[in-house]
Amino acid sequence: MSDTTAPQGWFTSLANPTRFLALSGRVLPYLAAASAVTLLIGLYMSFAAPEDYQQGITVRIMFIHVPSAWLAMMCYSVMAVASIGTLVWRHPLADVAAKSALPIGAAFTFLSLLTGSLWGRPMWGTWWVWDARLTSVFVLFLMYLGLMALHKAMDDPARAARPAAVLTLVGFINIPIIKFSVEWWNTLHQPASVMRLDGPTIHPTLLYPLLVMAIAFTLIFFTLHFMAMRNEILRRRVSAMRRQAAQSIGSSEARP
Amino acid sequence: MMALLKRDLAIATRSGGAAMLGVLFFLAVVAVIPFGIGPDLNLLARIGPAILWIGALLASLLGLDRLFQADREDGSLDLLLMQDWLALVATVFVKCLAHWLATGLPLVLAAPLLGLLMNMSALSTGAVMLTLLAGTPAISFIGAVGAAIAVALPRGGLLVSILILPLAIPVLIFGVSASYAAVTDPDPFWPPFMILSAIALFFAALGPVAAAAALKGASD
Amino acid sequence: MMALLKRDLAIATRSGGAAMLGVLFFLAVVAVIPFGIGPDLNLLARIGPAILWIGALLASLLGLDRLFQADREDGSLDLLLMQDWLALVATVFVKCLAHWLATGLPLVLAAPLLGLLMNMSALSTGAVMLTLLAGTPAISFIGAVGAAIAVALPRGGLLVSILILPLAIPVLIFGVSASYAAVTDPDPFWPPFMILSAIALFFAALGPVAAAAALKGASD
Amino acid sequence: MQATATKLKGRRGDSVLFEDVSFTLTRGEALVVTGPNGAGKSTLLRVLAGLLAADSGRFTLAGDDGAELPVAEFTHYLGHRNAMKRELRVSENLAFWQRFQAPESGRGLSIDAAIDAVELGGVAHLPFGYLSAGQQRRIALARLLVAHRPLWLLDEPTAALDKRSDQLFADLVRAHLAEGGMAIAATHQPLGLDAVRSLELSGRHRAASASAESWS
Amino acid sequence: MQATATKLKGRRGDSVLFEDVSFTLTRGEALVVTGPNGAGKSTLLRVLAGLLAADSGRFTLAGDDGAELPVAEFTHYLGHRNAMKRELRVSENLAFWQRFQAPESGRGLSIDAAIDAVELGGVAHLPFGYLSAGQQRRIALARLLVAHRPLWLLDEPTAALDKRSDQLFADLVRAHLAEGGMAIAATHQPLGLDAVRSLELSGRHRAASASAESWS
Ligand code: HEM
Ligand SMILES: Nc1ncnc2c1ncn2[C@@H]1O[C@H](COP(=O)(O)OP(=O)(O)OP(=O)(O)O)[C@@H](O)[C@H]1O
Ligand SMILES: Nc1ncnc2c1ncn2[C@@H]1O[C@H](COP(=O)(O)OP(=O)(O)OP(=O)(O)O)[C@@H](O)[C@H]1O
Ligand SMILES: [Mg+2]
Ligand SMILES: [Mg+2]
Repeated sequence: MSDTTAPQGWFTSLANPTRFLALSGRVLPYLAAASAVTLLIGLYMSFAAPEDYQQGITVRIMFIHVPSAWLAMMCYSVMAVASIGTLVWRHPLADVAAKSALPIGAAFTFLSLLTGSLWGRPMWGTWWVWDARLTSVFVLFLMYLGLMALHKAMDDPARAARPAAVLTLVGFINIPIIKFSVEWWNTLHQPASVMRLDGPTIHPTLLYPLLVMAIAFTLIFFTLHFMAMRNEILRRRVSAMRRQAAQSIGSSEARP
Repeated sequence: MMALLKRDLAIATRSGGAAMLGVLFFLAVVAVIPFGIGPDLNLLARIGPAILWIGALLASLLGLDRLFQADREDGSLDLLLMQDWLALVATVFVKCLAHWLATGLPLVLAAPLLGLLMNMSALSTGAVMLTLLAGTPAISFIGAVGAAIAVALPRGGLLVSILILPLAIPVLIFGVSASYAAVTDPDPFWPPFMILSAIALFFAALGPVAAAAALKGASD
Repeated sequence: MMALLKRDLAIATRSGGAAMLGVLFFLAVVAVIPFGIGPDLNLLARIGPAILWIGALLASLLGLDRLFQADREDGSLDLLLMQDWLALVATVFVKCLAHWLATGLPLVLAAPLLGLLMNMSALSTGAVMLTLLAGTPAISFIGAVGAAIAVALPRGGLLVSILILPLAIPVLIFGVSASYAAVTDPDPFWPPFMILSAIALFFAALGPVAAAAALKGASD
Repeated sequence: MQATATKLKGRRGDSVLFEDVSFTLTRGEALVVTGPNGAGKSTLLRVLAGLLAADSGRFTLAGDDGAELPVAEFTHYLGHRNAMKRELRVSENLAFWQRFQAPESGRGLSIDAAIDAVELGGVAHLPFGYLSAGQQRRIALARLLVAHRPLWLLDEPTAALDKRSDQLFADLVRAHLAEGGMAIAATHQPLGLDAVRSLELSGRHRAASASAESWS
Repeated sequence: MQATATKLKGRRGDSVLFEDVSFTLTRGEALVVTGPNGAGKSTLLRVLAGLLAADSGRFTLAGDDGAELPVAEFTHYLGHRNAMKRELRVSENLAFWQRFQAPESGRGLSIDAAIDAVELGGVAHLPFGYLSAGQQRRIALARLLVAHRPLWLLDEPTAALDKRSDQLFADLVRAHLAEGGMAIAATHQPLGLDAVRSLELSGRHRAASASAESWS
């Protein structure tokens, strides 16, 4: 039995759903335009890039594969941060953020699995191997789906929020495993060549399109995430209003 | 009866999508296997059909106990029992069908993806799909008998599985051996598959009758 | 707390043997593998420990979802929740313990029989038993977290398994590798076994706390 | 239409709860079963509904032309539990029972009319599990209205109802009787019905003694 | 000993069921919570028991010396469900709760005495699931007697009880109050207690409006 009023402050007012709706409504068009433009530039650069002397044309898969793999991990990190928000500040918007990131993250993970698999066929001669990197990404995919199932199973979003946040945080341990699996274990998969402490080891003609694509994917992620959050907020409002209306009808008619 | 089918499917999809859960569970089981066996692709391909079948059996078992118990707990079962005998058998049949549509069929459809992960050949995957298609309904129908017997027991869940596992094991064995027969050369695929289908048909006919009788008897 | 342990064990033994079911399922899993592998005794002996571990993991999943749900349905859970935090954690711990005694321990005891079926050496069987003895409690403790999260869901069974399977992977990995290390010569048995025990202890400490938190949150 | 019970005898385990229960009910009549806790009221209703086998005796339903009708298909049974799915909407629950319990006969209210009749207009689209105990019981009563069946068997129908809803319930039963229906209710509380017949179960149980009786 | 509620506010989903609920109860006093179906009586009791978090406000228990006591450990909660295992015997069920809820304090009746107090002597060795609805409820009441706790929270305690047992229940509560206990009961039926305070929930709900309130 404790006082559970949310702390009032600039953070709270910033994360106020109404204000978020207004703010994101203004930002969204620009964000969407920026993602479209960057994506077009990135695609152009990807196709203009020279073919790899070893891998031939299949190297172009990289421009999709690597950014989506990065985004899959980033999206989970965003969710983990939001989960801390849910558990510590109990702010409803944090839960909205975590929940609406789920399908997007699952989609990026799927894309990275799919492109990796398509790439693996010519490079390794098989669609799938159970090495550490591939398996840990697969487990990430399962965790996205499991969390989605959890949300779907609870009819009341308020009740799903905290268990889902706990689970998201427990599962975060998988992210460093994905990142460092190539170094900790002997795997078929490429070791990191871009995000390294000693600078990228990849040729600039491939590096620049990759970076532009990564920026484009990030922008796309934020565009989609904002849109999904707006939908989720509106969805919760609609259901709240419907239930409200129903209850007032039910009780007022029954008791004049 | 269509109303019942619709209701049961609605409940299955509404409350956390039984279908999606089954497939996810299946994926999770398959993902766990290489951690135990090791990432040896040849070995995985060899035990693949068995793993897929075990996963499907387990996925069908989990939650089977609720087939009638959920209806009993909220009192619906009493109303379902207030029908004449034929209608009751039809009701049980429809409930089994809904259970299979919600949990068995998605497993069959997910099998190719899992076959890929287990490095199984296209032929082998196809054989597993075919045997699952014939075999999973049998599990639902046998399951109904167990679920009906255990409906009055508070912790029926486990008991259901105990009752039906021995009955389900022949299904498992013929399913697995038909899957292997399809890929290993000397063994013919059709004999075990025909036996599997015969078992499935037998249970489809017997299961609902036995389950209806058990339900009538268990009413208290 | 002893009262709770006694009650849960009484319920488990009174109403249709949770223990027996786990063992039966375990048997079924182990029995179908030879169909996949073929009668190659050496291979069977080689993958035996892995199969035993996978079977034990899957068998522990059966019935795990009812760990708290039965108490919720009859209202007992409300009274269990009306305790201070430490007592609640202890309560969850005791419930896990009862669950393990009723389902995990019988699996450990059944392992030698299955080892025989898999043509495993005495040493190898002993190693599997020892690792199962250390590892299965960990599964019960992680399982409690999943069961607590899914306590409000009518069809929690599959969801619980999906949520906890990925978390159980480390237990599986170290359990299997310790079992192998015991028989293959250069690898020492103790380091992976110590890690396994450490994981079990870690989950024994963390699981009840996380499950208690989830139960508190799910109360409505 | 006429419902006749002849020398019904009901047993639970080894004790005989009631013996020689006989009554006749015709259109427009109601019977209230009373008795202390454990007297066997619920058991009697379940025997009447055909959910439990009577130890001996018969309960039959005869049409207006004297032909015997299958009891189960002309009877609504409302037990302690509401027979509604928590995860489905109120309207879906009622629609299911309407289709299931009255496949063709056009009689019976529409879903919305039935919900209005129990004064819960507006809850139709809520999941059943969201309702409070009394609201749930009222929706369970609405089920009796969506599919018309002449005989109602009601086990503690007003449990969890507030005073106003008790009144509402009495009105519903009265309307059902006025239309030529029949009702048998087990209850501890006065139902607010006038001119009903009553049957009191004593609550004194006899051990089933004759050896043949003991474990059949 | 004193129980104090200050400005309790309770919410379900998006509607505020009650606000500003304040009361003080001292030894020997009882409070009856009334209101139409769905008013929020059960919700209030669950908030008081600590099973649901209040939206705001506090409920505290103070000992005779003024020190604050943990509510959960000095309170019996009796909900809609009986918290008994169907597969265990009545005596086993009660013995479990006795050991669990009152580990050392010697106060509280023995199992047999409690079963006699609810006038069900003889059922001790039956599995709980064999009892009738009213008998089950009476055994659930017996639980309050085997372990002594000063504050009783009762949600529709007399549901399914016959008239004689209603009387019995009133006597039990009166004895509890006379011994210096306190009781808060939500009910639709008069409990047969005299001189109790009462709290009426209106059943008119307000939408949780402020945006931050809306989905936490
Ligand atoms: C389904 C299979 C695959 C999965 C799940 C997967 C996953 C990943 C992940 C998660 C990353 C990001 C790593 C990081 O940021 O450190 C990544 C990067 C990368 N992957 Fe894959 N991959 C797969 C297959 C492949 C294949 C077949 C190739 C090519 C032979 C490949 C080449 C690369 C390259 C070049 C990078 C960039 C590494 C860097 O520069 O940091 N991947 N992959
Ligand atoms: N688990 C729940 N989730 C969401 N809403 C709920 C839940 N339980 C109850 N409600 C809603 O809260 C309101 C109050 O319910 P509550 O059970 O507290 O009423 P009550 O006063 O006890 O009514 P009754 O007399 O019918 O038992 C109802 O409108 C109900 O729809
Ligand atoms: N499932 C059962 N198995 C065995 N005995 C039972 C069962 N259900 C009830 N009984 C016994 O039958 C007797 C009558 O029970 P019944 O439920 O018919 O009483 P009731 O008149 O409805 O009482 P109440 O007013 O408490 O609801 C009780 O003594 C009870 O112990
Ligand atoms: Mg009764
Ligand atoms: Mg209530």
